[in-house]
Amino acid sequence: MSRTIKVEHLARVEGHGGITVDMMGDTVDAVRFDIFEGARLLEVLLKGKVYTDVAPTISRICSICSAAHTVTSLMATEDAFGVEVTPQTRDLRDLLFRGENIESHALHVFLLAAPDYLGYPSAIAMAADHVDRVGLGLRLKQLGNSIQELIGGREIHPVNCVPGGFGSLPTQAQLADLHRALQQGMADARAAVDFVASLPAADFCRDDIVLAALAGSAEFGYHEGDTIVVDGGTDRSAIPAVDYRTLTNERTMPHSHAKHSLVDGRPFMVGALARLAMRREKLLPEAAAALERLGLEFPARNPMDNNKAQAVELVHDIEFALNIVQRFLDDGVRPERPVRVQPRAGTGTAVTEAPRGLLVHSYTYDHAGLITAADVITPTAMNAASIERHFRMAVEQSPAKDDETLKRKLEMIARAYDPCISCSVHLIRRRDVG
Amino acid sequence: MSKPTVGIFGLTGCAGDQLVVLNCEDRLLELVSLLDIRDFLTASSANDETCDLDIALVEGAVLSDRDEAALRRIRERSKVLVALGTCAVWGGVAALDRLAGDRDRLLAEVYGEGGHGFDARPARALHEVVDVDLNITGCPVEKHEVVGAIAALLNGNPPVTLEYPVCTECRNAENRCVLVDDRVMCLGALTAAGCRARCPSLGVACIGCRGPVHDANVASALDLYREMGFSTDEVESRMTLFAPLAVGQS
Amino acid sequence: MLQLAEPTTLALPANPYQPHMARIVRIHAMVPDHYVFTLRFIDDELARSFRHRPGQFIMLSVPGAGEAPISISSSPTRPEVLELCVRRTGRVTNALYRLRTNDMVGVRGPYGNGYPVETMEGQDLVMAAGGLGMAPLRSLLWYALDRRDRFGAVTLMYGTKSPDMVLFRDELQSLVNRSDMRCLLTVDADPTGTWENHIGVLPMLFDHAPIDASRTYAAVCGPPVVYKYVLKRLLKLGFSKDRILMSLERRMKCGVGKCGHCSVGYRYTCLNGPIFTYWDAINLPEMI
Amino acid sequence: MKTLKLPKSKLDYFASVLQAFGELHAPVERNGKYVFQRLERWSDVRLDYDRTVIPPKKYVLPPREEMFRFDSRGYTPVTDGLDHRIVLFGVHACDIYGINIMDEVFGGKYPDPFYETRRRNLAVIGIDCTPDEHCFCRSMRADFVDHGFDLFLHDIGDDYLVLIGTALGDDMVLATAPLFTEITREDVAEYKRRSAKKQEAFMLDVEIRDLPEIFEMEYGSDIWQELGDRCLGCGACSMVCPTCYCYDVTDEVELGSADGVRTRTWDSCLFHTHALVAGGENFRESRASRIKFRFYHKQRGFVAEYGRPSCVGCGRCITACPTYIHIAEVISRLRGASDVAIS
Ligand SMILES: Cc1cc2nc3c(=O)[nH]c(=O)nc-3n(C[C@H](O)[C@H](O)[C@H](O)COP(=O)(O)OP(=O)(O)OC[C@H]3O[C@@H](n4cnc5c(N)ncnc54)[C@H](O)[C@@H]3O)c2cc1C
Ligand code: SF4
Ligand code: SF4
Ligand code: SF4
Repeated sequence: MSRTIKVEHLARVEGHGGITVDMMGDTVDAVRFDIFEGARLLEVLLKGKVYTDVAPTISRICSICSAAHTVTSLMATEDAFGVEVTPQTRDLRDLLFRGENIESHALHVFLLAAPDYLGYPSAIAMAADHVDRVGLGLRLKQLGNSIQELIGGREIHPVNCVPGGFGSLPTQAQLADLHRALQQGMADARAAVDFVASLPAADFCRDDIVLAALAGSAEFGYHEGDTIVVDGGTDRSAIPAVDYRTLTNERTMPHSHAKHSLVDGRPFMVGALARLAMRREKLLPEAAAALERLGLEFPARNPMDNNKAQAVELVHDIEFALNIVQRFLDDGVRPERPVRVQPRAGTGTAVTEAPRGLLVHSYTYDHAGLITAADVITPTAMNAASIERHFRMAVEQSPAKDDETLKRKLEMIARAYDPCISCSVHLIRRRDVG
Repeated sequence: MSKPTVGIFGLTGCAGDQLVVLNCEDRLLELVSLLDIRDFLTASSANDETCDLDIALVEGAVLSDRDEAALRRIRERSKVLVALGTCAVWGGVAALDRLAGDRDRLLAEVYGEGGHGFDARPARALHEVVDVDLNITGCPVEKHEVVGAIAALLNGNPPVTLEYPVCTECRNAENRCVLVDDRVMCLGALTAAGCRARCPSLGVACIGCRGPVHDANVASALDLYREMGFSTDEVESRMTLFAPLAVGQS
Repeated sequence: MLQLAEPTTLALPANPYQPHMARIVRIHAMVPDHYVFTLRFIDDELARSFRHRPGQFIMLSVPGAGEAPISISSSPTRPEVLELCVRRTGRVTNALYRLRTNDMVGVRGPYGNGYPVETMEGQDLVMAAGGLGMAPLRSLLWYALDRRDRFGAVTLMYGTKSPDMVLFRDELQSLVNRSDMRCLLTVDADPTGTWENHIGVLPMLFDHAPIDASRTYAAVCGPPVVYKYVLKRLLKLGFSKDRILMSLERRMKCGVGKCGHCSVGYRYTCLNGPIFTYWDAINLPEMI
Repeated sequence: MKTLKLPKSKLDYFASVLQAFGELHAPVERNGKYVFQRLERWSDVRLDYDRTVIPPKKYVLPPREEMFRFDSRGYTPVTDGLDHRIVLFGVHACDIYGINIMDEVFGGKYPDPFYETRRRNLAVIGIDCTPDEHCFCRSMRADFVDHGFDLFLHDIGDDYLVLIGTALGDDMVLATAPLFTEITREDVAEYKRRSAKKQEAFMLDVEIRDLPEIFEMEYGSDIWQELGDRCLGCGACSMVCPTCYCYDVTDEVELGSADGVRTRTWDSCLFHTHALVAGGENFRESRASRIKFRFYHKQRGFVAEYGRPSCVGCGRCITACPTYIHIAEVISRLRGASDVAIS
């Protein structure tokens, strides 16, 4: 007997998607992560834009990771023009990434994922019984946003980030305020770990998950690193970031405007869990303790653990941000202007870790600084195949369950990946313009 | 007064304007307590998809038949339809496709031949498809404008809209003029105010993310930009970023 | 060194922007979107002492919506309440229409020069109004009727598009048969067939009224087209431009000559108007 | 007017004592521009500034000011901060003239209590200046002021001649009496020498004699259309003008209540809504008519009302206009003069 399990509109995710699982008796026939997001074609529309306008345009791919898109885009452009930014700019960009990660993880853990675990349709409904927990999440989210506002000039689509550096720099008074906020945030982050630890276990499928993350920087950071490491549990391989193409092997799927990535024909997962798998030894002490407390297992076998991994990163990022801000308070902020950017013909690539995982921007410019080709690969695009794989495994694990139970599981798996569907659509294929 | 029923929707966009609502962290619980939010897919999995709505906040542009059908349904069930954000008000970055020509070719360029079957249409602003009662522009919208608009609507009044450009706010902030003093191509004079001159206050040129101000003197600005020596490429690139049609038409 | 005492609470000097709260005592749905609101100040003393001249206006506040200038339609000869004839058009007026009897609004004023009634007394009076132009003229009308002995011949000419648009219809209809004045009412067209007065455009009413321009003041108020044709008739009748009085509308945000919006040429509509002679109007650019 | 002498070397000390009379504000540099703002340390002051972006009007008519709080009982005036005492140090003559003009507008038959309270709490310390290529205050008879300041400082080399304009100014001097000495004949001679030299420094002159008549006659001039085509309608000129005072008033409610604040914010006659009334009628629909109105009101309308043009020749609108609309040039062109010095 054939049966179809269908989630029409996947709620509490960014963008428009659905889930379809076709079954024949107890065997899964086909699994689809449907994506209905309209095609904005930013990829081709970008063509001919002057380099200064590229980052602000491409950041509109997605709001939740707009800071990552912006900085990654700037880095790719700077790489193409051979521009070297100052260490201070790198630190500030790092701080911005932390702010975004804190905001994004707090949003996801508390407002989007937690209601699943506690049996509410939304954080709004959850607030009726758990107002302090929702409030905790909102405070952490606000902390992340206040970093983005200060460094990026806006919480979403940062305007202060320009090629070569920043329009304006934070003042000592602003940094001192931020430092205070971060110190308070540390307590909140600990509470967040307690909260996540208290959530009921979610275990819908077991898999030897293949993970991929950026490595190569001394610290547990997000935008500095030159190697992509792929971890298959037992085997590890390293790919130079510029050769990111060997990592992905895209297919356009008929049911979605997104494209799927595979490594050696196997789906892989990117994001917080992947980062921890690869770099957990670089965590700062509080975060390391949180990792311990949450009992994350490695090699990773449960994709739902991504939620826990996000909680660990929350702690780590606040700790790390405190250090950066403290350094600025001690040494002062140098009154730097953005370094001069002189366009030239060429290609540049940047690979970073957005909140949801690996993000690649690669551009080609002509001598006048007009963009001629662009290639953007987003984390959710990379995750799509893995999401479908885990849908299938979850259903196969308990095929006899009723539709509603299965649907709930599928939704929770999808949300554990914190998918950003707007992002997945804007997988940009390299186009060489003749 | 009973709470107004509200729906918050996203068509095709970056979800930034919905995120702005969620980013009103310190006021979010207050906000949701004043409204009877019935339909908000991005935040809730229990939605009433058919009930009448007093207020519908709609983000994003219309890029597919699916978007269009959704928007028409929203229009039918809502008293006040608010276009939220530059994509909804002006078409936003995606509307560049209206200037770029053959859509099938664009689709094929991105998705290969498989792209032809997609439900994909040229980007349209909401007002091109249905009647819109209120526009709140911005990419993304500004929190104070969203909260102010909801506060006004709760009292039955239309919110106050600013009918002057970013330059005005920029001067009031006593900024150094990016255009005149630094000779960087700033769109402040053509762009609708409301962001409190966010970018020029940071020393960065306004790139027009809020779309054009009513009565924008594009012809004079073009002359000026040319006189100042900006290249045609640069002028065209920047002026078509967020509201390409508005520029295309003037 | 001078030590200024640090004041604890700050008492402002007289505040011309201060709205005084008034209660809506009656709402008369006269014509769709043209209601008459009768207001009485909460403060009895103020209600009794408030005086205005015909042609003056107040600034009406609906809290939350804002302020708008509105002519006082009632005559100072009938004090204690203010009657406002308000057309529903925007923020403030829409909000006003949502209010009910007993709700409160803010009022400050009266502002503007008003009609120079002292000068006009002893002379004949012609009032020509189109549409909402009746609102300020009604005050002058009743001023003259209540002090009938102070004026010579009194003529009212009032025109609207159709019978259902006639403001103060019952009241004006009752004047038609009055022997001590001439009340001429017209509509552009009467699709209902119930109109028992004139049919035709406003200037046509001049054919029905003998007017001696040398001893008459003409007060005109209405939309631009009314001015255009009525002024022509008046000049043809030999009116001096000084004897033609017009009431002008401008955007106003303060009513007291500060906010700059009502500036016409070198005059402020709120201080030097809203009543201007035709001669003023000719000399002030952009006046009409 | 009582005039004393203050050694320049003692200026910082004098300024520190002035803080007893109110919060000290002065021109400081910000991103290469000058702004009046609270002085955090004396070394920030830039007494050699050319012009601030926004004139002192922001102290008496802030860009956004809450006038009333309203609730179900009515409107209550907002008085917070109105009596905050400020000593504004280093104001040029044209700007003091600008304040004097604002005083007239906000006084009159209906004195504005918000303005007047702020004004009463604003002490003004003037300082002389050297004109640059955009200054034409002399043409507008605003290069000297005889009132509107508490003290006025004239640079005579190693000292300042200090004109004492008000009783408050006198108290300020008395507070540090030992710093001040009587002026000598030589001081006066030096003042005259410098004053004459300043006259030579003017690079921009316009003739304003019979300007109202010329404005009337040139009402239909083609120049207005040309300017209207160029004007971006950004209102920059109005914002920066010491005597542009148009404002808009709006009621804003607070979230979740019917209570709120009535605020006024700066407005500009260049905005298309400035003369828009119900029914969509706009008395100044075209940009040409709006920019004409701005000049007309300053140079002609104001004369009829207050006996002088309201422009003080500070040159701010010249430097602020992105399309380089130049008020002095416009005046000269209307006059038909070709000999105007414009850089
Ligand atoms: C001296 C004087 C006396 C007056 N006397 C009277 C009187 O007796 N009775 C009377 O009814 N009026 C009178 N008026 C006119 C009245 O003041 C205006 O109609 C006033 O604008 C009404 O205020 P409002 O806030 O309701 O309208 P506003 O909101 O200010 O609307 C003004 C204009 O904007 C338009 N508008 C409003 N909202 C919108 C929107 N969302 N989108 C697009 N356009 C919009 C309206 O159509 C209208 O054209 C008088 C005016 C003056 C100067
Ligand atoms: S910086 Fe831009 S917005 Fe600001 S005044 Fe100059 S042109 Fe206008
Ligand atoms: S200054 Fe311009 S680009 Fe920046 S936020 Fe405002 S409208 Fe957008
Ligand atoms: S009009 Fe221009 S020059 Fe005259 S006072 Fe105003 S800003 Fe200064």
